[in-house]
Amino acid sequence: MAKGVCPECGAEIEIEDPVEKEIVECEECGVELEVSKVDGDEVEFEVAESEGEDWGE
Amino acid sequence: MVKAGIIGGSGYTGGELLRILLFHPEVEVEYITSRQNAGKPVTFIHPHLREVTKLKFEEYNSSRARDCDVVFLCVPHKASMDKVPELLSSGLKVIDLSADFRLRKREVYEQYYCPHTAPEYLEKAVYGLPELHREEIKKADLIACPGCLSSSIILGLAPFVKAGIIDTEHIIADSKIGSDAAGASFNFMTHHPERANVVRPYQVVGHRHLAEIEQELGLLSGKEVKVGFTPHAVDMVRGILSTIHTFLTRNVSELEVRNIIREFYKDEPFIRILKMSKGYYQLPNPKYVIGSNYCDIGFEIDSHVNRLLVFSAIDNLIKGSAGPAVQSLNIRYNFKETTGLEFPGLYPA
Amino acid sequence: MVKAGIIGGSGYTGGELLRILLFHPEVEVEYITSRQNAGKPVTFIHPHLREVTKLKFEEYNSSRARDCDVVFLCVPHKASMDKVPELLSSGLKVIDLSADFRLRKREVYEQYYCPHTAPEYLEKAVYGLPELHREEIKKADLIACPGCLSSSIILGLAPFVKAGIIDTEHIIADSKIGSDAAGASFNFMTHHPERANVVRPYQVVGHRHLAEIEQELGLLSGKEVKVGFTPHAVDMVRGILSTIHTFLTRNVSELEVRNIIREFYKDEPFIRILKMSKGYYQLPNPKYVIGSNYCDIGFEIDSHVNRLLVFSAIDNLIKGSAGPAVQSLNIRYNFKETTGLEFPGLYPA
Repeated sequence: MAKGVCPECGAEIEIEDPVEKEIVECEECGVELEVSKVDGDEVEFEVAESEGEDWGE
Repeated sequence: MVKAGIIGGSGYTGGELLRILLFHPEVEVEYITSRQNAGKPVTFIHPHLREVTKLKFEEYNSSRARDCDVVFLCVPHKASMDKVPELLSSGLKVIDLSADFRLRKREVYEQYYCPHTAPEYLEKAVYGLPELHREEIKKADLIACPGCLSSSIILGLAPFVKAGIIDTEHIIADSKIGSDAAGASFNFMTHHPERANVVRPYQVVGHRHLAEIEQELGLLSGKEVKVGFTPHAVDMVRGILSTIHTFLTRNVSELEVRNIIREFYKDEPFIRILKMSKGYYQLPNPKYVIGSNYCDIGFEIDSHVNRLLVFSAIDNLIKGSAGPAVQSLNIRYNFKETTGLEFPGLYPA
Repeated sequence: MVKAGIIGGSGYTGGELLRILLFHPEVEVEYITSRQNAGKPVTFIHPHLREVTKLKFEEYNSSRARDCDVVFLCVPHKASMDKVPELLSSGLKVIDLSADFRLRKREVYEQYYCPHTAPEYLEKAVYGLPELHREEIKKADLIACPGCLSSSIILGLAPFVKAGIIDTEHIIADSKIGSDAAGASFNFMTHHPERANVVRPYQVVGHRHLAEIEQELGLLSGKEVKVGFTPHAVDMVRGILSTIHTFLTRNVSELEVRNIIREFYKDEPFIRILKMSKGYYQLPNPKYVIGSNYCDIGFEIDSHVNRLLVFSAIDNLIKGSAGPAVQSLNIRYNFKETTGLEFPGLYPA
């Protein structure tokens, strides 16, 4: 299980056998992240999209 | 097994406490009182507990109370202060859900409530909000659990008052609260045609809970904290959402605000941060905590007016009432603090 | 008789406008459009009007619209700006209930909405809030009626911004709003199990109505006024209560505050002051204005934090939408301003 930190909200994110460019959603703040670097069980993320807020209405 | 007594068990709070304690592995409900319903089965008043318990209501008398190890007082303020001295002197632990021992200063109590007949116990009592007073609760024999509106506002504001990033002269707490908070006694305003479909401001200034809110926030910040607090009755049975409007004393980032909450509530089992950038459930809403002991806290930074918005949602009968009482019992008796309080709530409801 | 057209008549606002105009002694509803329901009787969409009208929905086309003297635009923003130039150039009077012509400055509009394709009309349009712009409405051919939340907040704050007794850097508007304000189109969040029993903050900063609120209050005060505005969806079909928290710049008495409102709204037919010291109905609550064109305004002074609380309650479909549109027609055609809007509301409902 690899680990990284969400750049948006600082939450710790665990991810199984991560692949670069893979899209992951941060459970704490909901932002979509892209795996930018995989180094053993260390992962780095970048914010994947900047789509406006969806208030569901 | 800890033998528990519930004094005043026919109200909504007494009912919640009974439900929770009946499923608490370390506690046995030895005694539950109700003046009007003495002799009747508890299910006469609490229908959801049929076939769950055969307990009957009894009259209150202090000698019968001595069969217990701990008693919960779910009686109105003033009725509590009449009983506490005798209960404590007979070696019982008392967890009081009334307002009678929440305030440290007698004159503040008497300003909001009535003359206090047992002021000597005010200093001994510990304010039963575990997130702020866990260490003191471990050794306390008299625990005074917070008011429901106070819990939601104190829990929302505490991290920011402590971090010192908000102007403590311009704090607004605008709360929205469900109908069960008025308790089980009814009047014309709780009559359904009057109570449904409303947004009704009530006690818009000087609400009693203000005293304990300012007491606890003052202790945290080390200086006087004043809050402009206004509750509104809305069309909901259970639940409180407090929207707390504050003004920032310096620029902060979202990450910093989130870390301030995380840091303050590190390892707290019943505090959840809810602030999502998308999806249906982005900010706290009482609907997401109904039936649970969680307090959901969210925030938003409004740079337009340099405002920090804090949202705090609880179920007023649980995290606003019976929850901290059971947490306090668990802490006092060194049980795992979440024992009996794991239920995650009902959604939707 | 004035021939009126309702463009976009299948929504809740269009339906309210239709209901009111059908009983207006000086107006005849000549034309009502709906893209999806063209050819169908209006009662197919507005069930309460069965046996009240035989009107049918038609497709929109600008030549048919010329059979009218005045048209009400009840279409979403952007759809309005596409129609207004042609309608005005054919000599029609236009009362627009969308946001397209409420804002005087193009860049402000485009910051909150989308590119504006008819900016030359922004200067010509009059903001359709009669209590503030009656004289201009008398001669206007393009009237842009306010948003519902804006109406409730502007009407509540106007007297105090004008009187200059509040700090215009620390104004908080905390609004509670019913479900019909989202209009007739549905989504998962308006699905009853999700929408009932909630207190749900949404668009908590930067809500679109802020632009017109600050425009109108700025005009009144002669300087920039900034508002921290946060709406909440609550369990109610119709209605808005805005609780506006302000801080006083000097000491004022209750009488002085009451006189400030009386003075500002002297002779206004649809503004009522509600602040009683006892009784069941002491402060504004949307329930007391459902179905009426009234705006109830109340207040409370909180000396504890030097706060002036202002409460403003309206029915968002009437005083927040169709009401000012019909008032504007009455003013423009010199009819008695209350014509067609006398209904005092339903209580309880």
